[in-house]
Amino acid sequence: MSPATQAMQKDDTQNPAMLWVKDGEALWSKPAANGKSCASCHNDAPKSMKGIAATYPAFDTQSRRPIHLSERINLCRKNKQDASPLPPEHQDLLSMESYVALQSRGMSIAPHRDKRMSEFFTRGEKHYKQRIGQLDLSCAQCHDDNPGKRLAGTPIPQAHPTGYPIYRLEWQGMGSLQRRIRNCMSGVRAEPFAFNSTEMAELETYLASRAAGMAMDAPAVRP
Amino acid sequence: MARALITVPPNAKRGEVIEVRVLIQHPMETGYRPGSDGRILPRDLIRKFSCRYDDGKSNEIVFSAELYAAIAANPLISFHTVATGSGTLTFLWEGDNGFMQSEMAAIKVS
Amino acid sequence: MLAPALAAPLTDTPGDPARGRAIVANRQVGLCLLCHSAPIPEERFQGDLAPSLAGAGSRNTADQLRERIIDSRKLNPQSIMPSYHRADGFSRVAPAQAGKTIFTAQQVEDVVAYLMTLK
Amino acid sequence: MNRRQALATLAVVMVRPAFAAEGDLAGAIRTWTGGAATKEGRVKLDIAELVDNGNAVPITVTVDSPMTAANHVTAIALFNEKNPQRDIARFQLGPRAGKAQVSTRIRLATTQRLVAVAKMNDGSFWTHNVDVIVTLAACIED
Repeated sequence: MSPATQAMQKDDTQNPAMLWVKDGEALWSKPAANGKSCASCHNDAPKSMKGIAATYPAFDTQSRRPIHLSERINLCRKNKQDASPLPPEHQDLLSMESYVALQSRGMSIAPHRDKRMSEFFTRGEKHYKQRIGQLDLSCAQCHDDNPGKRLAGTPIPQAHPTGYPIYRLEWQGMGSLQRRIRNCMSGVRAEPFAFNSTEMAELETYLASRAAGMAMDAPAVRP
Repeated sequence: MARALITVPPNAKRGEVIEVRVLIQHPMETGYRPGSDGRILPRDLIRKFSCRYDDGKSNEIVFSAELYAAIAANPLISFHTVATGSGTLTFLWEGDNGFMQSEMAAIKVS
Repeated sequence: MLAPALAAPLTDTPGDPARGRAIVANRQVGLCLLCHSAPIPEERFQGDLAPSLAGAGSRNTADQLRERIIDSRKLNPQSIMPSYHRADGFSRVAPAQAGKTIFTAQQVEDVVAYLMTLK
Repeated sequence: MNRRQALATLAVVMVRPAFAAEGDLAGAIRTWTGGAATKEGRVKLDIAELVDNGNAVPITVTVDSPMTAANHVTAIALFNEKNPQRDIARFQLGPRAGKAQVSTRIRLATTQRLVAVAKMNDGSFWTHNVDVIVTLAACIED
């Protein structure tokens, strides 16, 4: 990442992701039709949401699989606010997620080492190492075997999801880890995993464990 | 309304040069870019920005800008002004499709 | 498409080095420069994941290059190089590319012809 | 590649004119200065020489000026060589600015030259040129 991009992320007065954080902050206490807001149950986000994003994806007892933070927000909307779920990459969803993720900034990524998670982790690792698409490449071949080398002009990162949701300069806006993964998958000419699919949750579970202990820098800016 | 982030030092000494930073949510659609269907997306730009400083004695525009398609999405502008007196800074963005937004920030000058 | 001997030319039309160069340089068609560098000075950003293509024609015969382009995994199963003229044995290929090879037979020949000029 | 494929490739390349240049750089600057002569100096355009993504490139222009009522910058204009349009932004300032320094973030379609031009209250124009290399994105969003 260039010094300019790093500087953009480090200074909140310049970080464009903070526009979404501000929106998320406003949505936090905005009541739904049934009168309930996030704040009705969770009170003050800087206290109640501290460290929460660093533990996702987390096991959901109802669906019996790990779910992403945005899926958790949607579950709250459905179960507590009688509101319809927001579609993947909806700006309000990204805003809420950014606001919650900000409360874990600087904290270590700490996925639950739950026994129920292990099979998903194992399958996620398999996805990561599986060669896919017409270009027949796996995540691992670039991100484990060749990080730091240049794919055309672009250095290959180590694929640690420390900053999601991110403001990606390429997107000129915010997006989720799922969107980013789908980009790579279409890049190798593979059919991407669907948003919120079990496969996606598995891959994200593996990536989170792989990044365990690294500091969260969400909401990050990436090229 | 678009979200805006305004950074102005809340306190300043009289005569001090302060930095003002404004960031606003806007796609700044260039009018040159094809959408997913291959057709060119219509232009949607913020065209003008101004900062008016009411310091109790005068109320005038201390900085203004004309923006074009080359300004990045969610535009950031940073500029300077002399803290002449306590009062308010009023920011105005205007653009295509009737876009108009105003924000204010207070400043205390001693 | 099964060629009886992989090393033999895939088409009757001899490869054209100029067209081959254009394919190598094109980041959507050949994709070569994403990983390799090549003596194509007008293309500024070239990858460094794989060896330079400079001198490829003196290190290899045309048949060896052809074999590698068609299916480099035959030579090295761990290779990150895509198989440019193999249509099956992949997983999760996007519907738009399903059952298709990256290069046509003639494109393989054109690229081989270009690489053979890199002495 | 047969002729039809060659034409198809050509067609892809021909889509580019959506991003083709309008007018020349020197002409755009002349239009803004009203034909007045420009001199190099007093302006400093700060931008990374190698940019990893052209969608939001931080840029700062600083003009060496006391910014007094008698001697100040009245306007700064930024131009580019190869975006679809030559203008980037124009800023109006005066002695109330205290300091002639403006920052923003810009788009750069490709590797090219940028020019900052400052207009002083005495009617003189000062310029600074910078060449910027923009890295091509390896994987472009579908």
